[in-house]
Amino acid sequence: MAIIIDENTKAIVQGITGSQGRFHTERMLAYGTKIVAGVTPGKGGSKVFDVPVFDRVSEAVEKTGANASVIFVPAPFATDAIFEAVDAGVEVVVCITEGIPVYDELKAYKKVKEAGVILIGPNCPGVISVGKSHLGIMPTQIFKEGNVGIVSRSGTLTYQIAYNLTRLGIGQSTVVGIGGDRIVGMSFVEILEMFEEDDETDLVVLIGEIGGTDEEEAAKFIEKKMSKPVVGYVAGITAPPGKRMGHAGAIIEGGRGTAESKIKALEEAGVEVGRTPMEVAEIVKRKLEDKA
Amino acid sequence: MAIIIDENTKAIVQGITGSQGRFHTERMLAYGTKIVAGVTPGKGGSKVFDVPVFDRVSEAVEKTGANASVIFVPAPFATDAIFEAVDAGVEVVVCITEGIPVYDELKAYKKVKEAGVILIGPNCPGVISVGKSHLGIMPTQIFKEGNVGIVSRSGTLTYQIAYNLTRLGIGQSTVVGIGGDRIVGMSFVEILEMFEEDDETDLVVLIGEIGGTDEEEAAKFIEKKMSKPVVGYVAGITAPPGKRMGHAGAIIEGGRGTAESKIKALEEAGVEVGRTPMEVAEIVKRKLEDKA
Amino acid sequence: MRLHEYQAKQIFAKYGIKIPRGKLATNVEEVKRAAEELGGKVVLKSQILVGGRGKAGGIKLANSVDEAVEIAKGLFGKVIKGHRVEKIYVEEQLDIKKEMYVGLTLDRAEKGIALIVSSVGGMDIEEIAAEHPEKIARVTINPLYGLFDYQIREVLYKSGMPKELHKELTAIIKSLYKILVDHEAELTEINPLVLTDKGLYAADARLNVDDNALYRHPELKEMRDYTEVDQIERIAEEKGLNYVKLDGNIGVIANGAGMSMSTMDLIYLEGGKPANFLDIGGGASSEVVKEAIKTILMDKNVKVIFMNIFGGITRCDEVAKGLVKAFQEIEVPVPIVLRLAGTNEEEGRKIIEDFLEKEKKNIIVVETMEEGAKKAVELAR
Amino acid sequence: MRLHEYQAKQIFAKYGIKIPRGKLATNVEEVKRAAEELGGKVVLKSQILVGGRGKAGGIKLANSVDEAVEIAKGLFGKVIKGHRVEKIYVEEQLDIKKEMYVGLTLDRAEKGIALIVSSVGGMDIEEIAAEHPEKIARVTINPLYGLFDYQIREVLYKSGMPKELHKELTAIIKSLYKILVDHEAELTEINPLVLTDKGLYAADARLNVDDNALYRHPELKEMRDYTEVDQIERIAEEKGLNYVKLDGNIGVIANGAGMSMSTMDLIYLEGGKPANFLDIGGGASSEVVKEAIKTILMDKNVKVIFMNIFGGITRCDEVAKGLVKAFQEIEVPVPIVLRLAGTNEEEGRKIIEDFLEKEKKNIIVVETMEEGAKKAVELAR
Repeated sequence: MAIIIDENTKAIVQGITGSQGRFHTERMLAYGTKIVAGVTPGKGGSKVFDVPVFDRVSEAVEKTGANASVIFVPAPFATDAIFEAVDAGVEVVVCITEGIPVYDELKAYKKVKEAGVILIGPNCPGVISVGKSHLGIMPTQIFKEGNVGIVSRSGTLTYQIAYNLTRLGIGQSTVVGIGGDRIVGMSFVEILEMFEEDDETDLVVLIGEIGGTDEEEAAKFIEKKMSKPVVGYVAGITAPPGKRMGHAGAIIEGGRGTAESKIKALEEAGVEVGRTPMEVAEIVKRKLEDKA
Repeated sequence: MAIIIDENTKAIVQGITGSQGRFHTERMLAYGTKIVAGVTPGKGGSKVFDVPVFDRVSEAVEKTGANASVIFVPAPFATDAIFEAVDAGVEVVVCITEGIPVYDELKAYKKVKEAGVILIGPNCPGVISVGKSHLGIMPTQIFKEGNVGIVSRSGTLTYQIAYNLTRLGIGQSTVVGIGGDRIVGMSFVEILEMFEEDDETDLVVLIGEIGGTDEEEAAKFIEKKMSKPVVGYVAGITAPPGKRMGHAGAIIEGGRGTAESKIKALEEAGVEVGRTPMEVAEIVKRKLEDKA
Repeated sequence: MRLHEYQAKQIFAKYGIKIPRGKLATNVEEVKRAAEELGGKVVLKSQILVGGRGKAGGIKLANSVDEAVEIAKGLFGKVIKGHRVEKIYVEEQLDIKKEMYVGLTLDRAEKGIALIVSSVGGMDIEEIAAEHPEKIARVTINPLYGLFDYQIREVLYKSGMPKELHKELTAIIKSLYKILVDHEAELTEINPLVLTDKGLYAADARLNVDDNALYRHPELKEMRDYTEVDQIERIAEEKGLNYVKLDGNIGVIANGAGMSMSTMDLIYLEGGKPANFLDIGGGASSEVVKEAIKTILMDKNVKVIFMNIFGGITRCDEVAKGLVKAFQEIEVPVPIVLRLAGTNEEEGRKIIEDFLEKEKKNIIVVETMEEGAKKAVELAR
Repeated sequence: MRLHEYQAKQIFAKYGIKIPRGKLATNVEEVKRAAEELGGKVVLKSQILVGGRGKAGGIKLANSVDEAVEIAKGLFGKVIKGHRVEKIYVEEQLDIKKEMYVGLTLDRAEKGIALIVSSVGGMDIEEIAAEHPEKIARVTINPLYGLFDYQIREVLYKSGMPKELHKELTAIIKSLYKILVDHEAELTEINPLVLTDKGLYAADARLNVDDNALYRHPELKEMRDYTEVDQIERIAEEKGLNYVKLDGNIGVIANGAGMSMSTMDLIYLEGGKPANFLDIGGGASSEVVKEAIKTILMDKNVKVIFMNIFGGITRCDEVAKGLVKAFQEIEVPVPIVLRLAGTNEEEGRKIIEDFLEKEKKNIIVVETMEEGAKKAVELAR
């Protein structure tokens, strides 16, 4: 199984002829991801690493039967790309692009929810179902197949924790970077729901950060609906209030959404929260051993 | 049962203090409709025929448990009224107002579909579940309780046909005027689906007119999904092409949507179509007798 | 409400769409001056609000100022498809390399705005759709989200538009969409959109705006032009009546558009021909009813009037009062077939009976609309 | 990006919201002239981009021109909450009858725009929410549909706004919404909105726009003011670095915001204090890495730098090259704790090893980020 993508995912790359698109297409192909088409308006008919390029997503979907898309186009064109993918009928859209205006993201959010499409991102590292498929920009070599699901708002921090797990011999089922912007396509709760249903996942690591109330919502959900253990990490204890920390998500808005409030909410919901990335991996190890 | 509204419908009247609102509130109350509140911004605290008036729909709904609303406010404020009713949580909105700009109607359409609210109208005579409840401006005395459902785009023509039925001793379950504008909340198909499910309805009369393709869609639905007999009428055989006939709906757009095309589509779907309103009633009578 | 070509073109130009140089003329002298300014080789385009004016002889080419003057003399005052030519738009002739079509219209079935593009234009868009479906493409825009570039690409690629025109076409389509939204238009189109050495030009321009939204667009309301419309229709509109003149001889008055159309249909089924469509609307006063009768009588073809009222909000007694008032105020030279049913039916009939007892007028009261139509057709023979 | 009060007020005024008469001053002489023009009784408001400037002494009342001058002398150059006062906005004093609050902000949880209204204003909105929940009301606007009148009525009635102010408040809220939409603002608010004899005035004005949308708003981009921001931050931004200066003595360089925050947290857990937040982003070049080191070294409090890199798109060899370049170009007077993991980790370590073999520099390579944080805190003592 795995969640969101698996070995049957047939993906297109929007913006495949750009330097980022080209670079990551090669890596995704090398990982075994089924990249069946690329799209760049005006470049239809050409090829990138033997992948046929089309002018329009609808044409690419018609001709290849693609059911997912990963987007590398620049911010001013990324919303257009999301809408195009949704209207072309793909089921999963992964938007890597950062710097998209927030009201564009809000529009895209409404659109994907209306259409019932899974949008990962924007401003995210993508998603990997280890050993099956990778749509994004993750360093795939750090992952190992296994039974731990990871969902995170942060990119590098995810890699760090996955790496720690792998070094302890613990593999991952699916790793999802939902994106660091204030409006992203999927919430923690939605991804947790999927992991709860997934046969290949036995434990979930949730990596949060300051800003918003998504971790607090996740805590409520975990307490009420999750049967699988969840291990948490929240970055930003030392982030100065009111300062902008690069991620649009990383703002503390008037007391709400502090790292402390998130850690407290998660712990009260029965989630063990690691103080360091290494501690997270150690907790996971202990929990899995307890279970076995 | 009946469809859309019944004896349990608790309605508010938006624009109750206007002359139209007041006039029809009295008539609806006289018919036995449960009008539990009225709304006119700025007039909260007053009463109309013992019905309490509130400033806001949300307040009216909270205080009275209303689940439906009928709107009599002028066109420039009607879209606001529809949105307010939907956000206040009512399940049925009947909008009598005519002359609403078409793009406002389109917005309202998207809103009610998103919220799962039944919108009857705009520019409609309303809906009556005979002997139970009436939300609208229909001449209630012409109806008689019975087992024929009526759905129509036209007001007076509906009264005419119901009147003909009543005079032949045939009663009606629910009569729905979906409205004559180009964008209305409910299509023929949606109402036919309800009648098909309704225990109290044995036969449906569909009253169409030129313009649009709603009758053609209904024909397809009837052929595939309806088990109950449908009798049709379509006005506008003599309407000159391209001329505007008062109703926004009554335009022939380039050959599509002519009365002939609609009659043909309905007949091919097995619908007997009356040539005159009287003939419609006679066909209904024969069909009901055949059935018995 | 449909705008004249010259009005729509002014708006299009404001939004950056290129239009040919042109001048509006209301008399031959102005045509002459315009033709001189534009260099002699011009197109004379009758400004009438009806489709197919080209085929009907409303658009003519002139290759010199003298020729333009000759043509103008013939066009002014000419009635084309029932519309009198009172204004001529004089335009430079373009060197046309290719004709295309671009249009946006409210799509009631899809609940959105249809963007339609064809790489062949200049004739009837429906014919192209039927004969060359591969040249035409459409996409539905959700106005809540607005128009996106990918939707434009979709229609440009699908309709086979030459790639070198994509950029300019994209700009035109964006402008056209903005025109539609800003003016709450039901329809806006360019047919033909022509390719010249200097790029793409809107050789024609159409803009139909939503009457119901005119209160938000006073500048458009002012553009309404009654000069070429049938005079009776104009007067009817001033009185707030919904009147459309037709060719027959049986005047029709009914309440509700559906009822009015049904009444006309019945007349037709009985072998007669309606002289008009007239909907007095819901809840009409006796004053409105009186004015409706007066309006219909302005049409000298009318031999009989069939008044078919089913009272809902409209009260039969008010209708009866209006009828009596009309008889009191003007001479009614034709018989009136009257059918009253519904709200206050008894009271209405009583008013008519009382009136007919006092004065001998030609009012025939019938029971059903079917009977009324039959009677009216008989009387019109 | 947050605009200054005086900039926001200019925009508010354009949208028909009444603002007090005022003048911007950049020196004492200009304050004097402004106070004279405004009649002596004025408010002096420090134009600094930080909350709570009133309580911190950044806003002062003056009852005469002389007093204004005295206050201005004290304010100019003063550092309030880390922000240097370089501009003072001089405003007429208003005769305040009542203070209220109106605000609009992006609501990430509700996926819309929150309209928040309070019939009590002038102090911290969160305090009012806690102490007088009945005075404050909010509603979520779906930007696809826009703001409706019923939503305004909802918050006006619920917050207990006096009925006689509803009409004027409605107009203000509509303007404020239009300001938000037109400028793609994340937040716009009036606190306090004050009632005077002449109606409602925006006594303060706040407008935070979305940095990511600035490319569509060149006029806003021009309003950016760096004068009062920390100089190192300004230089960092010019270099395209995401740098925030903090109070500690351990410089932090990491890739990714989450990773950067986590690195700071680790330092804190080990008992140290981070000197900054610095995210070099994804896929940084050696040039960027070099500039990051240079930037941190401008902060003279820094006693050690902890570079914590987990290579994804960022390549460890590029990071290593950047570090070497920095040592070659400038003097690095503090030890650098380096942790490299992920993409091209081996190559990166090799570059550092080779460099350290040739030159004796104070670079301590560690295996994990936890170890690195410990080491950095030790070295900072």
